[in-house]
Amino acid sequence: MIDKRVASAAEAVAGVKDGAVVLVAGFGTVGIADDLLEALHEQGATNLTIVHNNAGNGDTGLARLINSGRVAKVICSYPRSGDYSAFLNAYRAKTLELELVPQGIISERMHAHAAGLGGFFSPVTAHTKLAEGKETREIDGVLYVFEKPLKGDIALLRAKKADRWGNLVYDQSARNFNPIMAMAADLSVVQVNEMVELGSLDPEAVVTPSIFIDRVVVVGAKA
Amino acid sequence: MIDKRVASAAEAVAGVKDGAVVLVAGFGTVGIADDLLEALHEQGATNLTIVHNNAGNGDTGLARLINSGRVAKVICSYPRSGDYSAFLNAYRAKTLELELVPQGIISERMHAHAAGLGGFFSPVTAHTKLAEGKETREIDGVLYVFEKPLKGDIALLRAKKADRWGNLVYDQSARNFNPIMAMAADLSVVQVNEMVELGSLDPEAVVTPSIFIDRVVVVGAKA
Amino acid sequence: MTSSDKTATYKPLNRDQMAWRAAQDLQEGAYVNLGIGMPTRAASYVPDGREVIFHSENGILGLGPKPEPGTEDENLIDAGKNYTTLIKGGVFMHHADAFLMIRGKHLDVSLLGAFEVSEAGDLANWTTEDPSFPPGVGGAMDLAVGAKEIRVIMDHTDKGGKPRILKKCRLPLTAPGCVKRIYTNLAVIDVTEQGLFVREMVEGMTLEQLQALTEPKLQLANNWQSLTPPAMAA
Amino acid sequence: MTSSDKTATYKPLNRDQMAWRAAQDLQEGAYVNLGIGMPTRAASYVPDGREVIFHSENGILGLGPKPEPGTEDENLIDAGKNYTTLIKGGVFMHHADAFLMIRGKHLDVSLLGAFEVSEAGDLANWTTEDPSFPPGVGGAMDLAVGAKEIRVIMDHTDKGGKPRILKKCRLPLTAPGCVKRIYTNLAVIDVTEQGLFVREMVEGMTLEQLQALTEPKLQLANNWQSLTPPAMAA
Repeated sequence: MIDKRVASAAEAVAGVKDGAVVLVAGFGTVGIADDLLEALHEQGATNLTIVHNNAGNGDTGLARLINSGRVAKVICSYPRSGDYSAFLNAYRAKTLELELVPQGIISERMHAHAAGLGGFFSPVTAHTKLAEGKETREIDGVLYVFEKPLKGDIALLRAKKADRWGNLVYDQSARNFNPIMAMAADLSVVQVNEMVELGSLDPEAVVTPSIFIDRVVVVGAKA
Repeated sequence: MIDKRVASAAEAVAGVKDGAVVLVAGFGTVGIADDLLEALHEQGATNLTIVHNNAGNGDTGLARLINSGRVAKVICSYPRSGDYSAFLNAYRAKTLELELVPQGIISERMHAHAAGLGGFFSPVTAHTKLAEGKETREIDGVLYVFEKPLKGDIALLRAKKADRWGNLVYDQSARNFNPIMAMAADLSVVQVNEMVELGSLDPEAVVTPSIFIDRVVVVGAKA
Repeated sequence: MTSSDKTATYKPLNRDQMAWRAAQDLQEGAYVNLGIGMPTRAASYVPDGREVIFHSENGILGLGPKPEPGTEDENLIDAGKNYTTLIKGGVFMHHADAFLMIRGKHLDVSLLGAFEVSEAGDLANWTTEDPSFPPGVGGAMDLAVGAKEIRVIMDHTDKGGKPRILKKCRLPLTAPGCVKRIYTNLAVIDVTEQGLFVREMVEGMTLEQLQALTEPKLQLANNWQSLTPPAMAA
Repeated sequence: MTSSDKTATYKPLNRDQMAWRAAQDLQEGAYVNLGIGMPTRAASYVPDGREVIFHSENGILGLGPKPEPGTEDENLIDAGKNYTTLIKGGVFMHHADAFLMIRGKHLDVSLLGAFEVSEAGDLANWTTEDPSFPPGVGGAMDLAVGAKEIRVIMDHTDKGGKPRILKKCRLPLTAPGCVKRIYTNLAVIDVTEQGLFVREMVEGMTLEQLQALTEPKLQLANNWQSLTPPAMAA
């Protein structure tokens, strides 16, 4: 019987290697797998590349990983959100590299990897500083910038409900990057509030089909 | 008050011009907007390019348009499905052009247009006859083929339910190409079995958000 | 008073009045993304009876007003990371689909804040190049290329009174040639291939006065009007 | 009897036995796409107690068995356009997402029919180049490049007894170098960088006999076995 449940957040993040690319879903403080991030801190992998919309908040989760010197690079669209002092200190100390990518391009690059594509031409960033050094091409009179697919070694996800196969549904705007990151990592692990019986999720309304999910851990609702 | 309902299938397809690119959703005989296709036949536009997975069946819908000499070109993955004699006759008489595109590439090319991209590199068709004359590129040791976005002037869609804004849900495998074609046309029109009150569709389970839909006509359930 | 009276006096709009003015141009049935900050205020001033559907880059189509105190839902926030609500007919989608809507010209209007706009419609709104802070772009570049029409709402001048409508932008571009209409605290200006046309100016202002606060040449539209929003607390 | 006995007699598998053999290799928890035709039959022969999740290119993950007569649902068909069912845990998705699963290496196995396979694992299964009919490719090329492992199920020879496992394919390719395992009515053969290895042959067959029906050189795997499916009506 397929059962992707694991007993703890520690088990969910087991095996992450030094140098791994970690996709961290969430927007602001919503839809972030806080418990998996804490477990990753305990797990000890270092020299990580983090893909996330922002760059950590306060001294928990991603910010804690940065403060502990475990993050070599952040790929994000907007580091300056909330209390981003952890990032700012490391950025100023030059112990951390920033790759700034527009928000829609981060998600489309992950979508491209998920879909098995080799890259795509996007109109975003054309004629701007962020396109410097990138291949461009004029197509039907519009300038496009070549964007490469982006993949993770692991994705840290948060959903509302899962079944034992790993089918997922989300809670309102906590969906955000979760479904895209779920598709774009070699290993996709999710913390959920609730496990439900196989067959109890509406087959027309599952947002992340089980094929994308490897491990599920129940951690209860956000306080 | 936004109300995308129109009174008839004729009104739904009004304005299609000669030479239009028409996206026709459906797979086999499932999820096809039969009434809109018949209305398009009545409407009279000719020299059409049809994008569809197959190439018509029997002498209704797309097959009828072909038999009436209204189709100049078919972009499809698999013309040989069901009773495709309408297509076969026109193909042999060379009155109709065929662009054969793998099934997943048809849908991804429409997705690329929907997402505002200029094109993408796909591993499908590399080293085959279908890549002849196309740009190729080796990326990380794999050969990819450049594929252009594909857009429609109009998309003919079929869904289960709509609200007055045009939010849509589908019925099982009748979903197929409908959500993708809805996003990829300048004008997206849908025939539905049922109109429901605004707010009665689950916001977590709407498959096609209203932004993609222009006209809705109720034609009742398939016999 | 005529438009060439150099001594006329006028009163700039406050931020709510600017948002009000931008909101008047949002049509029934329009799908609209409002940028973070002042653009977000426009949602409150859509004329009664008009259905306008607001999009949020974090995966919401059908954004509603702020929740009543005590009814906030921690999983329902807008692009500015403030609590929000969903109106009837609203739906949720994932980030790639939210940006497909932006990038693929599905939105009718994107109303953005700006640091600078050029007479060619170039937009600069993502970085001031402050070397002591990391840059952030967020969804600004996606929004600037994606919607069917890009409009900007901003103060006419910087805090020192210097023009922010320029011959060429000095700050790094968000996107070139994208802005079609500019709402400022002094005027409504259209960016056209024939140059900048003043559609509206605040009561009592002259074209000369407005020109003095604007770097590129302004032309007065034939059918220009007075910009007269209702009184509003700033 | 040894593998070099030239006079041995053997009995080829029938189509259900071939499907049975392919099904034995589908592991618990595997996500599998079955091509139209013979591959589809494999779904019926997954060993009891093993959960294998079948994918259909028209937007189904969790395809079930054929419906009982009278319970068919007109909106629930498989890639072969036959009525089907959904098992518990199954879900629907649109075509682009169904092919994202295919193209993006999310499926564990794609089990395909074939006209020809080369010793390099080249696959030809989309066109016989019959000039009197239009070509059709369907999802064949997407499936041939997409899954983590591509396996083929086909008769060992054509109706005239000529090999279909060839040094080079004669028909146009679906994809080069993609096939890893071939199930025929005579043998199970692995495609490796060191050449073709026979893992199993039907009872009574010799390598010489199999080689005579196969164009490229075959090698017998050290741990080769007899291919002995249960008796099944053809």
